[in-house]
Amino acid sequence: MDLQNQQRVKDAAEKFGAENVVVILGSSDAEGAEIYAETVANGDPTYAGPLAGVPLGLAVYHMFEPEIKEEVDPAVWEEQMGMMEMVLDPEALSQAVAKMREQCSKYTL
Amino acid sequence: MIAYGESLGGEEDRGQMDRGGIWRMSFFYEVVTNNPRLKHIAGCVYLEGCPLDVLAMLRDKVHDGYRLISHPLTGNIPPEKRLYLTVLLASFTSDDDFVDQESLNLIERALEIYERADRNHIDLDPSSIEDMQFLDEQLMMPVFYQYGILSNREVH
Amino acid sequence: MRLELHKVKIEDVQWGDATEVENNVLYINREEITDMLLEDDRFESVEVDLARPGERVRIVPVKDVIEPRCKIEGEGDVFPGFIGDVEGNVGRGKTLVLSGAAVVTCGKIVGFQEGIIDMSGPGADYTPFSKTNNVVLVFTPKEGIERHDYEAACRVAGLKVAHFLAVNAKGTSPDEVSLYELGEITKRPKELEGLPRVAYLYMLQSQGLLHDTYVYGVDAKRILPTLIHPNEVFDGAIVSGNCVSACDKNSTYVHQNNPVIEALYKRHGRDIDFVGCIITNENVTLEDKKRSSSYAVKLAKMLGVDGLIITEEGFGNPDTDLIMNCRKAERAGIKTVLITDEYAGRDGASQSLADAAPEANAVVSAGNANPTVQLPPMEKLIGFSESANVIAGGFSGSLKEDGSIEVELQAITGATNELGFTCFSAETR
Amino acid sequence: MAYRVVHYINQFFAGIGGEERADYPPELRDGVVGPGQALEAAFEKEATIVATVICGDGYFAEHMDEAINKIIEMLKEYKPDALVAGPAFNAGRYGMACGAICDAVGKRLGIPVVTAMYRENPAVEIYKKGIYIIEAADSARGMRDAIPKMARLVLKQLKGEVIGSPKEEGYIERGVRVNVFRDRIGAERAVDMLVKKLRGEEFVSEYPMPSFDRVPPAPAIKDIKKAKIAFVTSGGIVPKGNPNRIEASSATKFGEYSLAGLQDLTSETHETAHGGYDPTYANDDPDRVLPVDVARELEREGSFGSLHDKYYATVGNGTPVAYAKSFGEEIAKRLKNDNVDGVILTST
Amino acid sequence: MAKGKLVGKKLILLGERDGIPGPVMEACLKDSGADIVFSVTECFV
Repeated sequence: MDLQNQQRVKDAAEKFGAENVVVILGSSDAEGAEIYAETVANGDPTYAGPLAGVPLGLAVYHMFEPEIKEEVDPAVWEEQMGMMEMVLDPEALSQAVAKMREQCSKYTL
Repeated sequence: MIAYGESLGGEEDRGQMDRGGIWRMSFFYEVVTNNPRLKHIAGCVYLEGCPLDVLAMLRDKVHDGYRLISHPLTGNIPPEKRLYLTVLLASFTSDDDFVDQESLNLIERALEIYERADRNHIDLDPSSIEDMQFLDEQLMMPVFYQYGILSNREVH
Repeated sequence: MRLELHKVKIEDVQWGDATEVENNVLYINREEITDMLLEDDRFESVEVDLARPGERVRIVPVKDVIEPRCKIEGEGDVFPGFIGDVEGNVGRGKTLVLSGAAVVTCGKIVGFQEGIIDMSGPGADYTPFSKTNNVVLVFTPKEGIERHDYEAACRVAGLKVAHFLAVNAKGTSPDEVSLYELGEITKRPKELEGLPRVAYLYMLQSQGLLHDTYVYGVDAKRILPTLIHPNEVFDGAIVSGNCVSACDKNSTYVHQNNPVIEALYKRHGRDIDFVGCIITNENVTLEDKKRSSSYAVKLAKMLGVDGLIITEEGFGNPDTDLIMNCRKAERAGIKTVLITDEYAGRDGASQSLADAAPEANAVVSAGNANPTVQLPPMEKLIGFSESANVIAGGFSGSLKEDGSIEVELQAITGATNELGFTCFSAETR
Repeated sequence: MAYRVVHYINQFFAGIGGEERADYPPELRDGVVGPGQALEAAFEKEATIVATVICGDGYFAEHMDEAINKIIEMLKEYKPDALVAGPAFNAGRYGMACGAICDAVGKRLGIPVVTAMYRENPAVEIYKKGIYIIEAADSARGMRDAIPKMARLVLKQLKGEVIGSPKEEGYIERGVRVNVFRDRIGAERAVDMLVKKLRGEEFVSEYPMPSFDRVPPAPAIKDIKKAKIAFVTSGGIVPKGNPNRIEASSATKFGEYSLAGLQDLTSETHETAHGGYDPTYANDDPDRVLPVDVARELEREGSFGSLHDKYYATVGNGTPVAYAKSFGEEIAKRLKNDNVDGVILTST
Repeated sequence: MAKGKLVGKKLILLGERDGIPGPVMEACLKDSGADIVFSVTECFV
């Protein structure tokens, strides 16, 4: 994850309290999603950014996960997300993030 | 140089370059050595130097159309133990500028082996030097007989 | 052809009043041996010594190692052309073997070509002859004797003693009898049908002085490739006359116990139909190499074989023979496996062979001969220690003041044996 | 007592910045920085990172000798027992820096060194023989896999333990032959291998032959006086501005450019796109890499028939063999279509 | 049906150009009752 964005996530967690922050990912590939989820939950696995060695434990979801989808107006979802649901692989992406969340997140919805 | 007349030979291994099953051409043999014991051989190119110098000369000759008759690594003598090297070549005078690929490969590999060898520890004890000259000579003797470079009478 | 090897296990070697075997101990009457050898007027003197496994003994410079054997039934005698007559063939009947004993010959022929055997310590791990009970013969030639004659005298003396020791054990009941039988090529029994036919292409070092091998007494450089029955090899039909770099010369002992033949026999009738051996040579000239490799592969084709094991002896020059044999066989549709050792430099980073071909895609490595090993001082030295400085694989300054030596594995007899006699090997890391 | 390890990383992993800070000169900090945290954890107290050396990749590439000398001087004060560099993944210059510093430290200080890279990092070919390079993924995502292997390999070296095979330890095969005792004798292994080969089963040769890419020499040109000769270069000479955007390293394409009417290449008309050598002299006079001036002269003298009016250029710097091969095939096809008789290949 | 799980939460939206961009997520979640702290669209070349 971009170094500046890591800093912003870190700042937000400090400011609002980690238990209140939820990170939602829009990644296109499962591997990338997993790394992002790990970064915000367990610390930057590449050890290059401000989150290196900082396990924030944030709740993290992929946009496709049911917990998020059900919070969105179905009409809006269809309009905004319909196409993406077809091109991307919602199943794999959701699984990748859920797996990492179960392993590392201290908070969930 | 010992001139020979016509020869008829079959090129058995046509690995890389096919020049037909039979070639016919005139040629002569040449011995290249840095071994003083073999200086006396008629037609011998003797040079002062190490085996690498001999190999370098061989390479030049192969590029000039010579072909190896004997292998450039005679004997099971590690390069770091070897001061003398003797090789028999044949020159083929033919119309096309033919470079014998197999000879060239063998020389290049031999050069590689000699170039990487640690030759700092060569034993320069006079008796060892004598042994090395002797062994180099002895390994080539059967070849010289076989190709008529020497006859048995001349040696013993 | 059917051969029984009657093996008497030798567990120790001792001086004795008579040369004989009793309770698995080989007794040696020193004078008897010395007197026998001094009949050869090419020797100024001969010393006989004993070296047992685990002793703090170093033997240097080693020329050849021979296993004591003699015929007890069948035509001729072992080492035909040297000991046995060449009338008839060996390889049939019964042969007595003093298993676990060896005759080691020691002499300074051309200084830098002979090897080292340590009976204990790190060097002992590399040589198969630290595990045998050795009768060591140390020869000093008469002044002015020609070196070819000296080499021949040493070679024959070793064979004589090996034969003599076995003859004196005749009548001892064997601890083990091994049977080797291989029928005629044209009359294969039913159970072999459908198995792939395999032969052994057996390359013999034949470049010249100190690089010779004898077959029925004939210098192998003068042969065209020919057939030999595997059982003949067990009876000493192939004798080493060479002292090429010690690690990868095939001592007579290794010929007598050829492990490739053993391994092929083991799989015969099960996974393969082993039809026999083709011997070929490793000469100096390219023309000889081309002729021999073509001829050997032609013989394999005539035998109709599907597969060949090819073994090399030595390095550098014979790498060319090895690759030619492999390439021609593969191109003739015969699948090959090669056994060779490597000269990849002390750091293992250089090219291992002096020749190569993509067809050589199945190679068994007998190890890299270049890495060095530290051999600590020994209590007793048999032979001539100053040889450590000049033998192949040793270098000036090898021999330290305290008697320890630093040498390349090359200097150790049998260390990288290319018949696949040991477990030693190399891998890419 | 724990072994003292120094860790080498670039400006990016030190959190200093990306390409814009690549000129960052060598700096030594006490203790752990960036990926060193993971490394320290993987040492499990058997070793500790006493210092971290940070150097910009650009700085290292441009001042290699100076950077190495400076870093070695810095290291000496810390009396390290070992050096770990990277992982560099597929970063070309970072890989070169890790390889070079490991190589130099290993040789000059005589201490164990370990780095990690992606197998196709150009530095692998250059440094793998001399040092252990753990095989890593192509991006920083592979950090988690690479770090424990690096830690284990450096500890093994420190303790003088036997280093296993590339497969066991995870390092990239160095191409070095190492002696081993196998569990069966050679002859039995040979017969086994033959039986497998005869059955068409898989077998593993114990000595892989060096790879062969022999090209049979083309027959000589019959009449050079009539021959059409073309230029092909991997030295990166392109028309000024590099219209095809050929990459400075690991090129993914080649360019076809006109020589029609050109008598001489100059710094106004051409330049090099190659990032692997000092471009000063090539940019000053591109004929030094692609000798159009001399070729025209010979053409006028009638030494050969004519110079083909197109030339082909790519960058050979770190270009994967597979790409180079496909470029070659395509270029050869086009040359054949244009009835070219001979080609002069120039490199850097 | 919205369960209101996000009500009162502080959202960080990490979009991706080749996946779901930040603004798309914003459009979906603006009425979820959560507060969007920031939203980005990363892009990999």
